Amino acid sequence: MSRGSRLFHLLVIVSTGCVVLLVLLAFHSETPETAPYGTYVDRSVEETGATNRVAGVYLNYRLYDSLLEVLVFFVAVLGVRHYLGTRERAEIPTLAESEVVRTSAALLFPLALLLGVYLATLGQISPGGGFGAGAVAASGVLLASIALGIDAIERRLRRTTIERIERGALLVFLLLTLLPLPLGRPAMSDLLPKGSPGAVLSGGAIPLYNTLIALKVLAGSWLILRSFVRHRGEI
Amino acid sequence: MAFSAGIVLLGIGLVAIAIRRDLVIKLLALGLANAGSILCLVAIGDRPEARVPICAVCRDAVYADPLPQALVLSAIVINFAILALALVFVMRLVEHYHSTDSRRIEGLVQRDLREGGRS
Amino acid sequence: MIARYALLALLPIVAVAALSQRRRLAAIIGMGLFSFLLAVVYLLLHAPDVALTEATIGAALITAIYVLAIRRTGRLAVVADEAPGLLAREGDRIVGLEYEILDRFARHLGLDLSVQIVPHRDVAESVRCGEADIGGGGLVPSGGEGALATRQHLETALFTIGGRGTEAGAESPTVRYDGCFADLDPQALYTGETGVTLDLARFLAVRRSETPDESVLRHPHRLGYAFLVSGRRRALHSELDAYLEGLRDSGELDRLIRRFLA
Amino acid sequence: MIVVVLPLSHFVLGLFCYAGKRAARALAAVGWCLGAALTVFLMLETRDGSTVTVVLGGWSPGLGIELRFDAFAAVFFPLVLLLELAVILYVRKDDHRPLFYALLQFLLGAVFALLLTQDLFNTYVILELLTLVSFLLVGYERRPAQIWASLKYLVLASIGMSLFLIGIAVVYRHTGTLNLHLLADALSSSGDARWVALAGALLTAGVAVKAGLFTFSLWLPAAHSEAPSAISALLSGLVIKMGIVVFLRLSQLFPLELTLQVLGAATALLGAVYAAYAIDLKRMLAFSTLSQIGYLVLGMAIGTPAAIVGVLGYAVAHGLFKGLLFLAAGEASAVVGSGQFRDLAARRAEIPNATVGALLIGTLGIVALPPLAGFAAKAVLLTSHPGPFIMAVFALTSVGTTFAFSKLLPVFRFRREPKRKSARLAAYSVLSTPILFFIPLAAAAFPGLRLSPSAWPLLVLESVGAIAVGVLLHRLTERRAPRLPGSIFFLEESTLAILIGLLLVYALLRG
Repeated sequence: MSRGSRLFHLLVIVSTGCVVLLVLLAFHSETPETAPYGTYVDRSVEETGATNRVAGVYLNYRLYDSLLEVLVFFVAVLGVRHYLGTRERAEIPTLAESEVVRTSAALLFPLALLLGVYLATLGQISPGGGFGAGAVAASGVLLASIALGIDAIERRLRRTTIERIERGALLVFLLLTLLPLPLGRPAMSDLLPKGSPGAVLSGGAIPLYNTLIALKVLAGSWLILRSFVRHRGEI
Repeated sequence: MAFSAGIVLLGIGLVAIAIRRDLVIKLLALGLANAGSILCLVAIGDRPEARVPICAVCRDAVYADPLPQALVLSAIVINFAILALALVFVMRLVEHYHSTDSRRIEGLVQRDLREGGRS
Repeated sequence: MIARYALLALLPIVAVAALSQRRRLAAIIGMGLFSFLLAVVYLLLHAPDVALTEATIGAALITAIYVLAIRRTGRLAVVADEAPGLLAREGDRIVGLEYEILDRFARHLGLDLSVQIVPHRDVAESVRCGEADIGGGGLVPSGGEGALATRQHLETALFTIGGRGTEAGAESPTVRYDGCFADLDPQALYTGETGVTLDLARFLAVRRSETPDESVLRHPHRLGYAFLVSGRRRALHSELDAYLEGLRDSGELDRLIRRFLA
Repeated sequence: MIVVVLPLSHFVLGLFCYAGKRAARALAAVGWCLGAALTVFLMLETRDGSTVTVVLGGWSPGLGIELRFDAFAAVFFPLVLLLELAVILYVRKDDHRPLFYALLQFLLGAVFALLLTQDLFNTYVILELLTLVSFLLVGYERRPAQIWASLKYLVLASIGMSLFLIGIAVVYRHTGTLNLHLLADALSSSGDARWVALAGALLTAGVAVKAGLFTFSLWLPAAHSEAPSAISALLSGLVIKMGIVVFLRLSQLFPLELTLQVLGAATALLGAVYAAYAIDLKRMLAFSTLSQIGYLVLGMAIGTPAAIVGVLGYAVAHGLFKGLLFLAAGEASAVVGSGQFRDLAARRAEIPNATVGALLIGTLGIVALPPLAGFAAKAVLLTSHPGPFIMAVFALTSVGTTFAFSKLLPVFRFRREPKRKSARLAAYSVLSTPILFFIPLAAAAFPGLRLSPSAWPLLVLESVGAIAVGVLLHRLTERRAPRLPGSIFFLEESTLAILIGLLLVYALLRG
C-alpha cells in the first residue's frame, strides 16, 4: 500500500473512532431512568383493537409512514426492472442440482407459503406483519424456482400478472387510505369495526392492510429475484 | 448497552466503506452501517425487565415501547430496497468497466469524461 | 442476561470478520450469519416483529440477491492485468491476442466470457482460490504453485531497458511468476534511473511510444506466455490445452499473432 | 382535509402512468392542474397568515402524523408547480418510457409531502423516497458515467440517512415524541444538555448530506452534471431545496446559527472557486448550485425573521433561474455535441436563439442584475443587516458567481438567421416570465412584503458593482486556470468528509 493510502486509512480509523466515542459519551452522559415514553403504552389496544401494539402503531397511528415505505419498495422494484430489464438471457443454464436440494426445496415451498399467509392475516394478534410475511413467501417461491427451474415457475406465475397484482395491491392500499375523506372522516381513520381484542377478525382494517402489504412485498420481492435470476442464471 | 453495540457497528461499516476498494464489500458495509443505526433505534425502545408489547390488557407489567419497533420495520425494508438497487448498478458497472475496484472505475470514468466531452 | 451481553459482543466480531474476507462469497455468507445473529438480538430486546423481518429480509433475501449478483453461472470468468497487445482495454471493449483466444474458447464451451481486470499480483491468487476460471494477461509461469499452466501459446523474450541501476552483465533477473516482471512506470523509463525488465508485449508497447534509445539488453533463454487454470479444474485445463493445440495446428494462431502483435 | 390529497394524488397518478405512454403524458398534465387548483385554494385559505393543520387518522398530534400547510409551504408550492410545468413541457417531444413519468410523479408527490410533514420520522421516510427516486432519475439514461455518479450519490445519502435515524433515536429517547412542535417545547425546556447537541449534530449531518453542504455533499457535482438535463433542473432547482426546508425546521429546534454560518461560508466559497474554474457548462452549473446553497444557508444563519423571508425568496428565485439554466444548457450541449465552453462558443451558430435567450435570462438572474429575481431576493437578505463576516462572504460569492458565469459571454452573440428553432420555447417562457417579473408577482402573492424604498439606490449600486468586478476579474485571469484537487469527490474521501463534518458540527453546537 502506498504511503498516501496508509495515511488515509489511519485518518479514517481515527475519525470514526472519535465519532463513536463522542456519540457514546454524549448519549450515556445523562440517560433519564423513567424515559417519557410515547403515550402508546396503555390506550393503544382500546383505540386500535390490535393486541400486537406494534401492528397497531405502524398500521393505524402511523399508517402514512407504512404507505410511503411501500412506495419506496415499489420504486425499487421499478428501478431493478428498468436497469436489468434489457439484459435478460433467453436460455437459463440450469445447474446440475443435487437431488437432495431439489426435493427439500419442493418440500419447503408450501411451508413457506403457509407461514407467509399466517403472518399476513394474523399480524394484529401475534408478531408478524406484512413485510415479514411477503419476504417469507418470496423466499418460498425462490425455493420453488430452485427446485422446479425458473421456466416452470414463470409459466404459472407470468411476469405481467405479477406486476398487475403488485400495482393493484398498491392502488387499493392508496385508495383505502383516502376512502374516509368522502365520508367526512379524517384520512386514514378506521374503516372497519374494531372487533374484540385477541379475536381473529379484530383490529379494524389492520388485517386488510397487512394482507395488502404482504401481497405487495411478495410480488415485489419475487420480481426483484426473478430479474436477478433471469440476468445472472440459476442459483 | 445495545445502543453502544449499534454505534460500534455503524463505525465498523463506515470504516469498511472507506477502506475496502471492492464495490460489493462496500455495499455489504453499507448494509452493516444501516443495521447498526436500526439496532440503536430498537435498543432505546427496550426497558429493564420489559415484556413483548403484545397484550390484551396492558396494565400490570412493564412493556417494551412499540413505537421504535414500528419505525424500524420500515427502515429495514428501505435498506433492502436500496441494497437491491445498488447491486444492480454495480452489476451494470462491472459489465461496462470489467472491474469492481472503485478507484479503477473512478479513473476510467474521469478518462471517459475527458475524452468523450459531454454527450 | 449474560446471553445478551455475549451476543452483543459477538456482533462486531462477526461483522469485522465478514468484512475483512478477501473473497466476496465468504464476506456475503458472513454477513448472512451476522443478520441472523442480529435477529436473535432483536428477540432479546423484546422485538419479535423486528426479529422476524430482519431474519427474512436481512438474512434470506439480501443474501440471496448478493449470491445471485456475484453468480458466475453460464460465464467463463477470466481475471487478468492489462497487457498491451495481449489483453488491453480500448474504450469500453477489451481487445488483444489472449482476449481473442479466450473469447473463441468460451464460445466453444457455450459460455459467456467475462473479463475482470485486476493488478497482476492478484491474478494467481484469484485463480488459485477459485474466484476466476482462467488467469491471463501475458503471464510467464515459472514454478507450479497450485495453479496449472497451459502450453505456451506465444514465444516471448525478456528485455532489460538499461539504466544506471543495472550493469550490462548482470545475471538474468530471476524469472518470476507474474507477467510484466516490473511495474511499467513510464516516468522511470524516461528518467532511466532504474533498469526495467519487460516481456515482449510490453516492450513492443514501450517501443511504439518512442522512449529514448537507452541500452537494450535481450536475455537469452526461451520463454513463453501461457494461461493459468486452477489446480482443481483439470478438465478445463486439458480442454484449454487441446483448444490451443487445435489453434496452432490450423495455423490460426500465427494469423492472430500477426494481427495483434505485428 | 385536502392537504393530504396533494401528495397521495401524485402517487396514485404515478401508478396510473403505466397505462401507456400517451396516457402518462396526459396524466402529467392532469396532475399539474390538480396540484395547481389545490395550491391556489390552500393559499387563499392561509392568506391571513393562518395555517391549515390536519393530523392523519384523527388522532392527537402526539400520536398521529401531523401535516401542516404553513408559510414555508406557501412559498415553495408555486416554485414546485412552475418547475413541474417547465419540465413537463421540456420533455414533451422526446418519448420517455412510462417509468420516467411515474418517477416524476413520485418525485413531486414526495416533495409536496415533505413540505407538509411536521413529523421527524416521516421526514426520514420521505427523504429516503426522494433519495431513491432522484437516484433512479439521475441514472435514467443508463450511461456508465451516470450510473457511477448515482451509485456514489446513493451510498453517501444512505450513510447520511443512518446518521439521521440515530438522531431520531436520541431525540425520542429523551423526549418521547416525534412531532416537531411538541419537540420544540421539550427541547427548549431541556436547556443545553449534551444529548441536545448530539441529537442536533446527528440530524444536521444527516440532512446536510441531502442539502448539499460542503463536507457532506461531495457527490453533488457529479450527480447534477451527469443527470439528464430535465432531471438536473429538478434536482438543482427543487430537490436540493428540500434539504434547506428541513434545515429551516431543525433551526427552530436546535441553536444552529454558528453551525450554519461555518458550513454555509465553506460551501459558498468552495462552490464559487470550483465553478470559476470548471470547463464544462453543466459541471459549472452544478458547482454554482453548491455555492448558492451555501449562500442560502448563510442567510439562515442570520436568524432574523426578515432573513428567513429573504432565504425563502432567494430559494424560489434560485430554483427558477437554475432550473432555466439547466434546461437551456441541456439543449445547448445536445445540439453542439459537447458541453465544454470552448465548443459552445465555437459552434454558437448551431444553438437556437431561444436557448441562448434562456441562458442569458438565467445568467442575469443568478448574477443579481437589478429588477430581476436574484436581485430582489438578495436585496431582502442584504437589508436584514447580516454580520460583517456574512456580508463579506455574500460579496465574495456574488463576485465568484459572476466570474464563473462570465465564461458564457462569448455565447451571448445574437445571430440573425439561426440554423434551427428551439422546440422547447414553451418550457423556457414558463420559467423566464417569473424571473423577469419577480417583484410584481411576489408583491401580488404576499402583500405583507414591503422593502424600504430608501435602500434601493445602495442595493442597486452593490449588485452592479459585484457584476463589474466579476467580469473584470474574469478578463484579467483568462489564462491561468489552477489545477483544483479532484480527488476529494471520490467515494472514499466523501465518506471520510461526512465523518469529519459530523465532528465539526458537534463541536460547533457544543462551542
